[in-house]
Amino acid sequence: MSFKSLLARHEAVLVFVILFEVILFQVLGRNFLTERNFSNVFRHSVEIGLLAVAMTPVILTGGIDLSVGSMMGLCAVLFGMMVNALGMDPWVAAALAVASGALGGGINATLITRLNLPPLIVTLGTFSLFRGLAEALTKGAESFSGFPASFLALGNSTVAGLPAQIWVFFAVAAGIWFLVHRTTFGRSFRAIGYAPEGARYAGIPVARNTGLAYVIAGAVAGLAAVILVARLGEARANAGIGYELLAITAVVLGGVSIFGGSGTVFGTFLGWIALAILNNGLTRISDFKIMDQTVASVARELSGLLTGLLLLTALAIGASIKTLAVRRARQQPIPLSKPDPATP
Amino acid sequence: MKRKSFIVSLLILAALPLASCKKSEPKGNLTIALLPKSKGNQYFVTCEKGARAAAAELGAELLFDGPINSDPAKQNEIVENWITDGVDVIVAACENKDSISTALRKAQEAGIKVVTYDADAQPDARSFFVNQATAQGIGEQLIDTAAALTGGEGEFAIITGTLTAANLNEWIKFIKVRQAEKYPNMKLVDTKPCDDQKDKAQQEATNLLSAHPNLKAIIGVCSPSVPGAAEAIKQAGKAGAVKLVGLGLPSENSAYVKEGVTQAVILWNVEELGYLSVMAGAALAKGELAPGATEFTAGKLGKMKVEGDNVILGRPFVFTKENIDQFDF
Amino acid sequence: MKPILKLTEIRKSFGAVRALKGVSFELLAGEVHALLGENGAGKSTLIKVITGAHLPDGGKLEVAGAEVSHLSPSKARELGIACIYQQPALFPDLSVAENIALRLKKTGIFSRVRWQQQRANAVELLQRIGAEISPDSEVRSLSMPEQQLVEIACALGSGAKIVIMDEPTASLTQKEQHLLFKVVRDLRASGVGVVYISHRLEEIFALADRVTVLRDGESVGTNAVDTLTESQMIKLMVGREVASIYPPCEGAPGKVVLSLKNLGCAASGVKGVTLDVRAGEIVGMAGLVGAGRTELARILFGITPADTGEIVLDGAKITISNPGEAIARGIAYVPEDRRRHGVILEMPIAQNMTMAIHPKLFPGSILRFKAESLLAANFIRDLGIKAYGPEAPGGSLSGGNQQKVSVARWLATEPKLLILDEPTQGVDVGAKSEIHKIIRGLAKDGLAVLMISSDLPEVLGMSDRIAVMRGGEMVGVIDKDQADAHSVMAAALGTNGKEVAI
Amino acid sequence: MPALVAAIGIALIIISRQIDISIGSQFSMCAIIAGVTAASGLPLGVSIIAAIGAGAMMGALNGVLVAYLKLPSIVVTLATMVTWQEALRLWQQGRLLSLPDGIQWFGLSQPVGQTVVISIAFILLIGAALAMKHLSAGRFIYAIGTDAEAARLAGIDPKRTTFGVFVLMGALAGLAAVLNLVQSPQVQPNCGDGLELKTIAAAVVGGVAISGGRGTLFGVLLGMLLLANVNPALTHFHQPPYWEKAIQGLVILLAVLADGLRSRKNQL
Repeated sequence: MSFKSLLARHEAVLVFVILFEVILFQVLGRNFLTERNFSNVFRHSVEIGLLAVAMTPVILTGGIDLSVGSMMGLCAVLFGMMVNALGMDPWVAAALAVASGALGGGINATLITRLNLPPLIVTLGTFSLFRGLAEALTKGAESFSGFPASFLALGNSTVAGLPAQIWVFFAVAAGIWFLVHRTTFGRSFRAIGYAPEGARYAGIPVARNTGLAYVIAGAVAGLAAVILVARLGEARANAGIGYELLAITAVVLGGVSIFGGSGTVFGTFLGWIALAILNNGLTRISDFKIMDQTVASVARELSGLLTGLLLLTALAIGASIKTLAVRRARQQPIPLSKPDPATP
Repeated sequence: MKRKSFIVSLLILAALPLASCKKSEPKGNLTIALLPKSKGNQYFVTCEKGARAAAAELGAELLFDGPINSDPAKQNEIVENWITDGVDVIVAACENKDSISTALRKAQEAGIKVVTYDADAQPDARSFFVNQATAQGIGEQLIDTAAALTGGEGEFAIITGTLTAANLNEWIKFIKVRQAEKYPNMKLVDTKPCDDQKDKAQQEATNLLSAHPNLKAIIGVCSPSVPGAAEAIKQAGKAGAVKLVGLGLPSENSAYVKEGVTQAVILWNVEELGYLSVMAGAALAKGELAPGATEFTAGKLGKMKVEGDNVILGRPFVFTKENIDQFDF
Repeated sequence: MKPILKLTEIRKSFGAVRALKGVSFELLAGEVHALLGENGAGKSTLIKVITGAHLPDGGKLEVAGAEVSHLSPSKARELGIACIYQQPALFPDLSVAENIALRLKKTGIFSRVRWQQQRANAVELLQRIGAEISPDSEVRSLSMPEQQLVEIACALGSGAKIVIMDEPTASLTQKEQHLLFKVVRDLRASGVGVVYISHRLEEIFALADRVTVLRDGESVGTNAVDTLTESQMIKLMVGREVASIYPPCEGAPGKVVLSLKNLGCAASGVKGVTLDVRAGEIVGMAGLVGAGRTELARILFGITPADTGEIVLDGAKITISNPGEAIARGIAYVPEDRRRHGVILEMPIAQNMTMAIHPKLFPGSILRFKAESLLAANFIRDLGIKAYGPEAPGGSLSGGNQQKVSVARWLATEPKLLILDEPTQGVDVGAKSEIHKIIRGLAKDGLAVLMISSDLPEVLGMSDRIAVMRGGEMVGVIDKDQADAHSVMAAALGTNGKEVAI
Repeated sequence: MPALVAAIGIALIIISRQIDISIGSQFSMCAIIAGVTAASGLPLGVSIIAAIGAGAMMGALNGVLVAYLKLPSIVVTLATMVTWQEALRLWQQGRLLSLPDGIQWFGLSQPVGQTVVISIAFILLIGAALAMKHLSAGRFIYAIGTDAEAARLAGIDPKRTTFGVFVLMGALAGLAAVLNLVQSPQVQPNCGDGLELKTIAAAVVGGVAISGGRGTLFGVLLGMLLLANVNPALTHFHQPPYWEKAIQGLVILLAVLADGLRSRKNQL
């Protein structure tokens, strides 16, 4: 069995999970499969979807970015200041917000690739730093609103039957899909994730390409901030709190290995859809009770709980497939991934 | 294999909206949706209690849902889900004024009646605001009570929820305005956030007490901050020396009030607020309450005053050692 | 006399690689039993089976007459088996005394660490082997030979009945070697069984009582050392006449492709290297492990850039500061550690082959799958790579085929200079001679080849000239017709010793 | 003080080259379990045992998944963090739980109770520091954090050791929750929020290498003191509080930067 068919199977499983969710919620819930609710599912989760697809290259390189949620807060505040305090055109400000996101990603990239610091701790630091800057810039309290309707349309209007921002998502997802699966950058992300030293010996510019993944993650976080502001009509320092964890969850659920190397953007996409439907679908079930409350009224807690359990299950299944593969290796050629004991 | 699954899943996703069939729900009575600022908060749980009583009297179905963390996008999401559900009335307490208004306007466009309570939205995003007390009223009541306890002089500090909470900031603003006007001898030395965590409020209060030895009073403007600050004052042995007033539920504070650590807890009758808000929403839907009205009948509360587009609950209530036992919320 | 350790028909595979195909071996108390074999013959795997680091797929393992199944490292230790690994398996962050203590008697989780006693113990052990190392220094700060001495102290102190030494002298200086020999003799005298692995036949004659020779994962016989001559031993190991199997060199070398003048890099300990490599010529690089050969290759490939001297490529003076630059200038490097650096095991071989030519094969950074699989299919055919197709993951191939994939990656860059680092390490005999043919074919086509190898027959058989390094310096370049095992080893060791590296 | 107890656990986790971001949820869960058992009239001892036991069990789940199924600890603990957090919300709906009399300060007077809490924390810290230095178990933790394969060859069982560290972490989170619980007469289900960040940051600032194998508990104490004082310092110097997070982030980055530069020097 090749690696690819395993992955394909993971994606097939996700499609099945999504189908199961859809049927379950349609049967048990009210107004689940309606056009309006269908739009809601995407409109409300598009920011997380953006973060998740942008996180995919980072995780493929074997890294992680915990700072994207905080980055959204900082970019939202910067955007609000540029429009309200400086009187900038919102579209120019949006472009600058994306650029600031890329810059913030650049800070992560520099610390991680040039100084060889562990991504987990670097982005934990910038997680605090970016949110802290957003709060300091607004003294914690100020918020920005009163954006022109033409800008708010990005978050609230419908284009060709779908929420406007979903088209932005499709464009970004297609771009990242192309990057990961159709360019040498994507190829190098995998190589770096599997064997950073091996990639270096093959002449791949490891530092530059790894850095690129973080810069993209930062820029997309900036874009997600702009879309969130357009949807809410308000820019505040608390935008995107906790989104990094949801995005990572979607990526891991989508079958991307947290060790780096294997995984697809399409998998992330499916992981995100599965989460988004779960999140929304539970709020539709108001005829069934759990612990004396209707499911709908505890939907948020329940979907969080189920997400956690789903993630644990996905991990455990992934681990047992690996064990099976190892067992099968006795009879069949299967990639060995066990590195030799460290050589000094 | 891979390509196949890709195509299959795309087809399924594309089929989702096509397959949509509108379920017709048997709808005899009103469906009223009540949105708290946050679900886990005892204050809103008490509101819900009053609201349930009102819904039961009206024979209406009550939905209660709200955010569980400080993600500002969550309230919008919930409102939009309710629009999908086709509820009749949304009764909302607004965390972020501007962003929630975006969603509430959509609800109005969809023919849903909107009433706000506790914290208002933009005026064009709702028909009425059930005013438990204006921001000004709350702010003034807090500073007035504190001033009465300290004799109108000395240093005081504020402990708030999060630095980004809009209504708390509004109240703090009015505290500052009133203090500048009426109590020039008082001095606000610091404002600290407790992230809605009681334990953090306790730490912050401890820090404040040691950083400002001349502190005369602490004002807590969010409900976890009051018992937190009370415990800090008690442990520092400054009960009575540093006065504590704040917004909070009597039940969470009664022990401290009786011990004399907390001098006064200020709150309106929260249960009645929930009750009145649901009643106002139902009246609006039935056409019993229309713009321009000056009063309406709210079930067991009887006739309630309407000023402009505000339904008035009444002045906030001050709970002290003497009366706190009479309340069970 | 009953053997204290007996292995019968031990088998072990890694994926498609059959490392041990049924090895039998026995060790008596109070003997030094040498284990001999070429690189990749299965010695290291066999040791790991004895120490419990690898579970065998089949066969029987008996210790002191009792069969042991599911041996783990901790169980092995309880049974009195200790091992000195070729690469020290020490904890760099811990002190010497602690490292020794961790490897000694197994302690309960909640037993106290007696620092005083631990230190005294370490001092005593280090004294016994005559090592001048402070027990309090962190292992991180020790040199390679010093770490090896700590390993030896560990094995000595464990009170083991079976001690395995895997090329313990590889990085030792002569003085330390003598210390080691004394330790081995002491152990034997006290009734311990020693399994001794070395490439240096002289050591085996000096120390061992019996010798077992492994070839391609099978044991080809156990003999008393004094019944064998040096050449008989070599014959057993190689299974063929040395030098007869190497492809002959043809044609005269062309112009100088690479010229190094006084090249050095302080960080990696290479200094003052001067060397020319011509087109169509294979220059063999001999020397002991740690002599600076791989380090020199890493300098030329821009991994640890040079800080002194100059590199002249095709007549132009150049600097190389990263691998990308080296590739662009036509330098290719097939690294020594195939599994970590040479081939990415999880990725398909086609992707492995094109990894170094992304800018060339994929203009505009956009992947062209057809071009890629065409290129891969060509290499699979030309180099005779055994795999089910370009999509097979690198890890599913045997060692020799992995090495061919690694070579293919670098041939794809169409280099002027090809550096090969231990090209046939861990490769079975058949694949080995195929790789030799490929290398010679490349040289014939005008490529300049620099081949680092610790396999002396290979160096002697393949090279047109042999450059010898010692202690980071180039100590001599010997022409093919003047080179023999003795002259090369003498240069590598800096003595007139009779040691032979195989 | 309670955070210090949790930081001991997180330091051990990081030294063994793992990470646990679920400790905030574990802490909250244990606090509420202790609170609920106490409120139902069971003796305080039972509550304490229940909290520590629950913590150890939650730690054991992490431990099984990480050590025996070889899953990455960051993802495992991310999943358990979300799971416990939401389960707690589902159960408690964020209510502020009032504790019966006799729980606060273990039923002792405030000064005595405070002394007891502080003593427990410091005794634990000193005990753990001594154990890390003088018990084999402590040395095993350093060994598996430095090089798990070398540890295996030296006869240490990395799986069992890793599992044990996670169980210990859970138990310490439970104990920390109890120490926090007794400091006030009420308990809130969000009391552990942000604890993971606080303790990981303290460990990193205190010189525990995130790559495992290096660090001391004394350093963790210093890191904890440093970070815990950012906020009071802002208060004392009458600075606005909204710089707190930014300063904390900078301190973490500087600490990891210093560590990175130091190990870079060591390599040369």
